Amino acid sequence: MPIPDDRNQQLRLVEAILFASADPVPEEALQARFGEGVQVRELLLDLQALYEHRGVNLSAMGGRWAFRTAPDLGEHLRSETEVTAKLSRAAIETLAIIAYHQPVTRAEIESIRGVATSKGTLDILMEAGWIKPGRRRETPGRPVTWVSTPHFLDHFGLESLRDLPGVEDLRAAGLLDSRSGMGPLAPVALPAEAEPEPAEG
Amino acid sequence: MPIPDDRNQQLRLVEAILFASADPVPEEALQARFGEGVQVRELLLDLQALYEHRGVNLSAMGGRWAFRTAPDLGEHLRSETEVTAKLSRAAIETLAIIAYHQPVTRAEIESIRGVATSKGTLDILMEAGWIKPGRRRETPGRPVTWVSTPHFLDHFGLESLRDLPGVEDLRAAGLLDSRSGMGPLAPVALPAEAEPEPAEG
Amino acid sequence: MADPLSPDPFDQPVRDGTPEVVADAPLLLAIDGYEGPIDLLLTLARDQKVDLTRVSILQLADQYLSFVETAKRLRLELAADYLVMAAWLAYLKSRLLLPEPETEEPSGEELAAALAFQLQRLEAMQGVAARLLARPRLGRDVFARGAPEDMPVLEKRIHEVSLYDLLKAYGEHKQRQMKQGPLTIAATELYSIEDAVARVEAMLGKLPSWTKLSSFLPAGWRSGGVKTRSALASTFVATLELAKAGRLEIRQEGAFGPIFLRTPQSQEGGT
Repeated sequence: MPIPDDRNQQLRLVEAILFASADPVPEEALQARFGEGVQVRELLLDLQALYEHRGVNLSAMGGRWAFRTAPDLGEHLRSETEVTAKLSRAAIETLAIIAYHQPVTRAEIESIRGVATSKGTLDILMEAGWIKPGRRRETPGRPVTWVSTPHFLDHFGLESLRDLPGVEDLRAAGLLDSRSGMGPLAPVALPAEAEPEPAEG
Repeated sequence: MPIPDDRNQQLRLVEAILFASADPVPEEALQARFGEGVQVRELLLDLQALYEHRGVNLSAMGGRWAFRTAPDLGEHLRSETEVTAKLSRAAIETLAIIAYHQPVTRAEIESIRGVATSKGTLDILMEAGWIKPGRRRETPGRPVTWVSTPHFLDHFGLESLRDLPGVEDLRAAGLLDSRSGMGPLAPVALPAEAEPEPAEG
Repeated sequence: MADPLSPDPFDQPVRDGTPEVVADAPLLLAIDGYEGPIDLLLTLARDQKVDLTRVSILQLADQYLSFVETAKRLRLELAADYLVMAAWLAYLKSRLLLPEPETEEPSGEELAAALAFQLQRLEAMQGVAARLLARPRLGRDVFARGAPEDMPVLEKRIHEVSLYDLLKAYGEHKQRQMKQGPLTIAATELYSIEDAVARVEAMLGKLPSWTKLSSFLPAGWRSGGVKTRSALASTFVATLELAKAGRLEIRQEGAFGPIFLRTPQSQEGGT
């Protein structure tokens, strides 16, 4: 794609490149991109002046350029910072089982999953606000059951628990592979899969 | 941190918040942040006007706001190495049917396309984050319906579902009515599922 | 239901030898290119080069039937769906050409209108799908901030889990569960004779001419292997059952030759 001749277009392009780039962009990389006929430094300085008093500034750090939110706004921006973390597979599966089988006790979750549930898993899900303790089961030991919360529905954009797709829907949607013709015979001979329990995140 | 009274400062803060976020920010979240005394919508519209002819634009998608590079610069920004996964024809058509007819059941999608939905259609669209299960249809069998997501609007740069290309013409022509084509005589070998219901959203 | 409109090629003396060489690869490919009979019909309708609201359904039926005839002559395997559609179009054609009987059923015109609507709707969806895809797309034409400053300022999002992740986790769990346990007797994925009887029965009366047994296999069971063999075996047993009951005629030209079926021509009263 040839670089536009029009200076305003060049300015727009620099702006877009800097915005979309994941890392600060070295000036010489921009210069190489635009070719010798273009004064990249001047474009950058113009852009910097344009953004000087704005909520976003263009800053140069060791010959690399990037947009950053204005430093004086930092205190307004950082108020509710949370670190996003990936949920472990065990936690996602546990959450799914609570969603589909609730109210369900921890022992039932373990029996469904076939592995022990570490204490941390339920804690993490509770901390995220997705599950909460429900009624106690009226059986010996009166174990606590777990249910999903309204926030769970909210987070996953569901109107109600009844909208969770059933097993047949999952299969039809391709989220559950159906077995091959001779499938039922083969896996029986295999040793039961050892369930890897990833470390809780 | 209290929100600044000065309008220019408010504008800068909105700008910084939207700039910092990769995902579109819901307008009501901004409103909640700024409090009732601030006309967030007006700040957003001012900002949008400010960026209208720039290399970066402010767009609204389904009530969520985000800065995005200007569409006309796309060809300059696209990196040569990037490979966009090609969608199958079935997936593209299914996506369009869900977008235009939502909420729509799988049986209805099949009746429109005249073929069964193969695996790797709905799950791929869901993995891309474009569709999700909606309310179940209150008809026999309570089939799951499918609807588009906010990310669908974001991905295709649509402000709302009303902005789907040609949607008004199709509606006026009656082509979004949910009547089944050849009805009971439909020769297509589909599993007899619940009859389509009026699906006006 | 016999098709009064065209001579049944299988009623004529059996041709010996191999009449045509199956070498028409382009047509074979062309069949693969259609997403079902409706899609094929739509492609044929576009050939009429008129506004779809004014397309001639009668002409379309003829085009489709001749397409299917050609495919048959070339001995191409056509999915049952295509044959059922052919039968239905032949029926529609007769309804359109003959005086309407006084019945409660929808008239030929109404059936034709319903088909025209279905074609227009599919055409519209294919059109908007293309327009949708031609829009500037995020990550290809339009880009988000490349270096978001890690500040989920407004939403406290602690964990990045999508609904897809959740449902996939449950799907995988169910899958593992189904594979486990020596006492879990999973349903076999073999085609049952009951299913085959139901399927062949449903298609009876819609097949005016001799049709290959293999054409009756349901979609999804035709890709070879155990599944296809089981479907073939069950369908064969089903046809024997139906033939015994006089509801079907079977014909085979020689040992290991293809088996053809049709509705008995002497049958009284339509089905």
